[in-house]
Amino acid sequence: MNITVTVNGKRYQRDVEPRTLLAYFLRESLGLTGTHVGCDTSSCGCCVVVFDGDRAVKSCTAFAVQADGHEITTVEGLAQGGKLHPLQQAFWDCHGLQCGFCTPGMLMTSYALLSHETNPDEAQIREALAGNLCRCTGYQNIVKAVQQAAGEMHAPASAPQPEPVAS
Amino acid sequence: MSTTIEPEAEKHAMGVRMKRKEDPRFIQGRGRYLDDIVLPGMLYLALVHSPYPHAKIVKIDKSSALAVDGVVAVLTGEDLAAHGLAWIPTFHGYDKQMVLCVGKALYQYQEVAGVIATSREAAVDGAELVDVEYDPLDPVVDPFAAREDKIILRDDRENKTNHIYHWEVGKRAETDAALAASDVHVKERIVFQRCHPAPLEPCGAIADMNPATGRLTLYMTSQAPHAHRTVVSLVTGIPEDKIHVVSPDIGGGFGNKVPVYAGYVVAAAASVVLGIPVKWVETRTENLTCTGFARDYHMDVEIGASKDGAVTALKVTTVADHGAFDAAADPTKYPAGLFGIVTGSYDFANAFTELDAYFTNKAPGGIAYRCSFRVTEASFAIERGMELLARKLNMDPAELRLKNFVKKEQFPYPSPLGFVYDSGDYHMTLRKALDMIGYDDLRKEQAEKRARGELMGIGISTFTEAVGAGPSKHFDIMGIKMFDSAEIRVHPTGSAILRAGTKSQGQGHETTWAQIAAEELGLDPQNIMVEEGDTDTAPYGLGTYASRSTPTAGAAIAMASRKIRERARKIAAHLLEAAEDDVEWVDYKFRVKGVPENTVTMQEVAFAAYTNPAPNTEPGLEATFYYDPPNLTFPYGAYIAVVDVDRETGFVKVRRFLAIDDCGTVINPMVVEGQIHGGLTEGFAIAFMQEIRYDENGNNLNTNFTEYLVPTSLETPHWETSNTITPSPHHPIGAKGVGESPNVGSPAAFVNAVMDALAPLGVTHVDMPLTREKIWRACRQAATA
Amino acid sequence: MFPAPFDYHRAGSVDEVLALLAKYGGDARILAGGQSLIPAMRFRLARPTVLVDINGIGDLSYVRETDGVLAVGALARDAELERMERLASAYPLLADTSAVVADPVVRQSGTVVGSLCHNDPAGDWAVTALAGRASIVVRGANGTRTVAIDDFLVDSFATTVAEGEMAIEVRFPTPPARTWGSYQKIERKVGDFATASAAARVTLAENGTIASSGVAIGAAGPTAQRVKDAELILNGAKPTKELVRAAADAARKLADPAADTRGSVEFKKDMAGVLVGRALTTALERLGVEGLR
Amino acid sequence: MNLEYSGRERIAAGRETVWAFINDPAKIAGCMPDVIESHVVDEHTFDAVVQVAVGPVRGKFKFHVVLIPQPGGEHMDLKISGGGFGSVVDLVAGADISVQSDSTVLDWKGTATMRGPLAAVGGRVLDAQAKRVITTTFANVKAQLNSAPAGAA
Repeated sequence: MNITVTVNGKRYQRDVEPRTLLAYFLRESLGLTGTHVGCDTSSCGCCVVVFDGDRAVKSCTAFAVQADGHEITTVEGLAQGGKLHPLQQAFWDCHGLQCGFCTPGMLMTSYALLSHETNPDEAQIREALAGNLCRCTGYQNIVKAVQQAAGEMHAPASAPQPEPVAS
Repeated sequence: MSTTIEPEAEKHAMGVRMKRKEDPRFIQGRGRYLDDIVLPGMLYLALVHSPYPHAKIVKIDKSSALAVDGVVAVLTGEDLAAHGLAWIPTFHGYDKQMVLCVGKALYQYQEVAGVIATSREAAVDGAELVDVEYDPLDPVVDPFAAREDKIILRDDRENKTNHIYHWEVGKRAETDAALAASDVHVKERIVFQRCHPAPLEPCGAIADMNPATGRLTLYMTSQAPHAHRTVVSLVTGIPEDKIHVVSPDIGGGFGNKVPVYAGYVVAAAASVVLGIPVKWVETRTENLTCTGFARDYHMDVEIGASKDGAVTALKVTTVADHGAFDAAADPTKYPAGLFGIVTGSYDFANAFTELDAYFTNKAPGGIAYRCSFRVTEASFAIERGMELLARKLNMDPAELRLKNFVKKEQFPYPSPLGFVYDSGDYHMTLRKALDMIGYDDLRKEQAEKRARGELMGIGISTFTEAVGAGPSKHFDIMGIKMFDSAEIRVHPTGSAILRAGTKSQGQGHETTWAQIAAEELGLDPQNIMVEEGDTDTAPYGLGTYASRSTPTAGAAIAMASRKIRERARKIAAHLLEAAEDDVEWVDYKFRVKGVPENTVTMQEVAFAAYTNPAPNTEPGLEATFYYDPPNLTFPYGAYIAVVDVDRETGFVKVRRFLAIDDCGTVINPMVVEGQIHGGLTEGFAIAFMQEIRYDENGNNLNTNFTEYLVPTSLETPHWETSNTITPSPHHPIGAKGVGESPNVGSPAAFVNAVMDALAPLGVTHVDMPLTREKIWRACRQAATA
Repeated sequence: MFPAPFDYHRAGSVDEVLALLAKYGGDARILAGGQSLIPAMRFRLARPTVLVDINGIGDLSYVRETDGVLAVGALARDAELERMERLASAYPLLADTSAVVADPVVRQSGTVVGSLCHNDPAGDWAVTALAGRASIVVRGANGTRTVAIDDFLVDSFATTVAEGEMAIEVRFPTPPARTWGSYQKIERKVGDFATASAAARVTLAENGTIASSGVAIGAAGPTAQRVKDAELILNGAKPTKELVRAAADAARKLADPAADTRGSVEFKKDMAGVLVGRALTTALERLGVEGLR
Repeated sequence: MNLEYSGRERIAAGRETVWAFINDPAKIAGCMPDVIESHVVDEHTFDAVVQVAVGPVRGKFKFHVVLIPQPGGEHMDLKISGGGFGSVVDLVAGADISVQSDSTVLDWKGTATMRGPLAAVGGRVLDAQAKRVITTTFANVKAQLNSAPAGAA
């Protein structure tokens, strides 16, 4: 079946078998291997990508054909213009990753969360991330990172600076 | 409240909270894990598994599978036998294991056949159609039933028994006598359940036999690439120079990626036969059902003590369930690993432990899951035992521990079971923990709550580990000594490449190894590239598991750096126009004694090493060091858990958890904290939810993440951490290793806390995992008793 | 773990779905959120030869409140309900439920109607639908029918939706004044099916007695079930600790769970009671009733 | 995973008739629900392919059924082994026949043992299905005997 998908702003036209899972389509047809597969039961969330800017989807539990006509964001699409996304920066700053395998999914779930919640507290973040498993970090630094990123992203971008005092 | 670990003195690169150098690629989705590697023309392998735990293989019909579009080949145990690959040796060399079933299936999900096809989907389509006729046999699921030898599982072995080995250490007669003479005596059967490391990245391999060069490249999720190269060579007869093992980025290991699995071997055999690369990536079900499990120790723990609480004797008798093959990952001379650490942090005059291991119709393994070879089981046994003793004595568990700790001045402390503990100040560390958590106030609160009928518990675990295997006089794996190595090359402009025989799986070696070298060499850690996992380039080492990397490779890095420094001193002397003996290394620079302003930096020396070497000296600046540790290291800690128990539903709320760790010198406090958070979370999971259970028919009941429960951010408690620093006296930088301490020490703290909460009901012991139902049942039985 | 091959059709309207279902019969399955179906297909437990994807039918993706009914379309996802502020104040039972179905990422795909049609005995929405007296709108070749939830749930994984039909909406009556509800679930961890679950809804009369109630339990039989005896005990009575206990005991008695890795029959039966008690207590306390603990 | 089922059918036919019926593999095969094809192997044995359809789970199970009549004509054992979805199901059932007033009573109970992925991931699905297969089979035995003209069997 022929599908047209926009991934990280780029349009792709591909012929896929209906049974091709979205995760493998992204990884193998498009070469975007940042999206990982860690289980067979929609449990681990390593494969989370974002549909249409705000919906986190486990791409191992969706078929590639379902992405036809949609805009998908994967971890590779977070950094813009050579600059890390605030979430990426925060995960790095806060030691929010160890082996890195769950990280893309964590980032994308957080990305979808922050599209709905501008200033989530610790409890909200812990709740929102509960569909993503991590075996390394114990989540604490991930939660910290999401909080930092939220602050960064939603800080008033052009807050009035104090006037320079004439000397 | 969380206290951060701060370096004790200003250092150049050691003890610094340096952000990780490996992270930029991971946060941008540019890591390179096994399944990310695609080779041209690559085929895919899918495995066929036995639904029976014990059955004769009557017939395997490949024809339907071979008829599937895209299926290239189907391999069975008999096909492998033709290549001498039907069986491979297990980790420590005592036993062998089937690659694919030969004659019999010995556990449910055992690999029966492999289907190789042009796509993943076609391989699975084919696997579904391999028609295997089984003749079911009665399974033996319980190790105590296996002991009866009514059904012999392994008819391939000379001895027709399910008993694998007996192991013991210590003084039996003296211990029995001391136990008999003790005023107070506790005894309990404590089971450390079968669990599984379940790293998020499954295991996998790509075998690429190049028929033109005769060279086999094996990309593997390997925690020990060199050891695997040697094993592959020994098993296949392919010369070791013709084998290239590459372990790419690894998505967590925790011991799971130490053994050699069927998929690796079948992929390799297929590639050798076909001359085409073959990829195998296991499913989560395969990971949980076929690859190395951990624990499954059934321990009878006995402690004797005087009336005032001074311990006199410890005896632990264990039955170990090893599954269908003795594939336990232990050093060859230590079939029960370092279980001898079971006397823990306490000064026992008499101790004895013995263990008998049995085959059952379960998956093989017994790997060191975030654990230094059975140290977790031992720590759990002693820490639960001490809690039971405190209860029996009606003594505060903290007080009992303080009374019996090995004292600071006793180090180096020879333990009754044969270790020499390197360093520690157990009193200081526990006191810090009690202080930080506000122990006295918590006990007051508990008393008030108990008066109201509420169940609150405080649990302590003050464990000691033995890690860093190990000294070559004791530790080897199939004869290969357990040293580790480092090679450092300083480039002309003062940057460097550092290679080690270890292999990070998330521990952050690219950062911490650079920090050690940078500290020793005065270089910028950002410009020391660390490379591991490629057997063509890295020096030989035994890999990363059992908290051995820092004690062995970490030491090798320091020693290789010092070798470079010694060479550099000659060049510095040349540059400073001074005698070599007059040149000293101070503040990360060379200077002439008595002339502190006359200095050269390591960068300047490096440049000179290539552009202006001293006369009659070898150009270049590099060194290799193979470090054979003189002893193990003995990290320790004091953990305190505070829980509230809902007696109606059995729900346990971990209200607080404080971990004070002492891993000696800290390389990167941020990384250490991260390791502790992660290890505590795994300990929490084991204490409350994780188990690989088999039913009475030998069915594995926990075959994927809907049943093998990994806690999420919502269940996981908030961790409080801090540390004390007691450097290892024998390690070049005083570091001890830390990755496993929290997983070793925490289960007992959780269980002790829950048992403390249930104390008013008279409950003394419940085996892990402490599920709601078990707690509910304990509360209910107490209520009706 | 890869599904067996199948043909894929994207429907643009309900009529198109019905036409496709008529054409392919029992070999076709509707793909909505896919959060139960796709994992089953990956394990090849499910192997439909045709999937009819309804995700393109934009006008099924609604949650709207009109004429005393909250209507939830077949494509409304759990997370959309979870995020609706109106739910928390007016439909607390639904708000509770929407926050504990599966896990937060699965909820961004999973649909309420899909969950009801799947009718897993340990699913959440059927319990809430029973306590909330929901009904389901089903369309087929012969037109549209509205089925009360009690009649909708037939057996494990079976509903009255016949071959060739499609459930297009679930309707929850708007709770009257002085009504509160609560959904209680015991799960081993987030993402797990319920070990036990209970939903309760109570409306107080002016005089403080219980005017009406809805009580249901899940994971305690082939399908979720209403605890009618509990409702009988509650209706018309003055809410007391003893009354709540009696209602909880009715749930214990009715519960007929299967033992599995989540727990034994004995444990699950008791939890059915505990959770009914807690759900009632939560709802009643919210309505100002005291002395229940 | 072991699943246990039991039931009782009261049949308006004589003991001999019931006994003869349940000794006939072709007749028992005809009572199993959703049989796609069946094949009588010998006087006590038949193979059947059953269509399984519970919720999203659809597939075929192959069953090998052995009838083991016990001397005395009062007890029948059934051994059913089968598989599908890469999994194995063994079902051991027993039926006692007794006469109570003017009907014959069939008391049956069975234990199903599941092995393989289905036992692990399809527990809830399978339980319902196994129960349905076995209860429907015995219910059909009753239905067929009740609808048969007296003495015809």
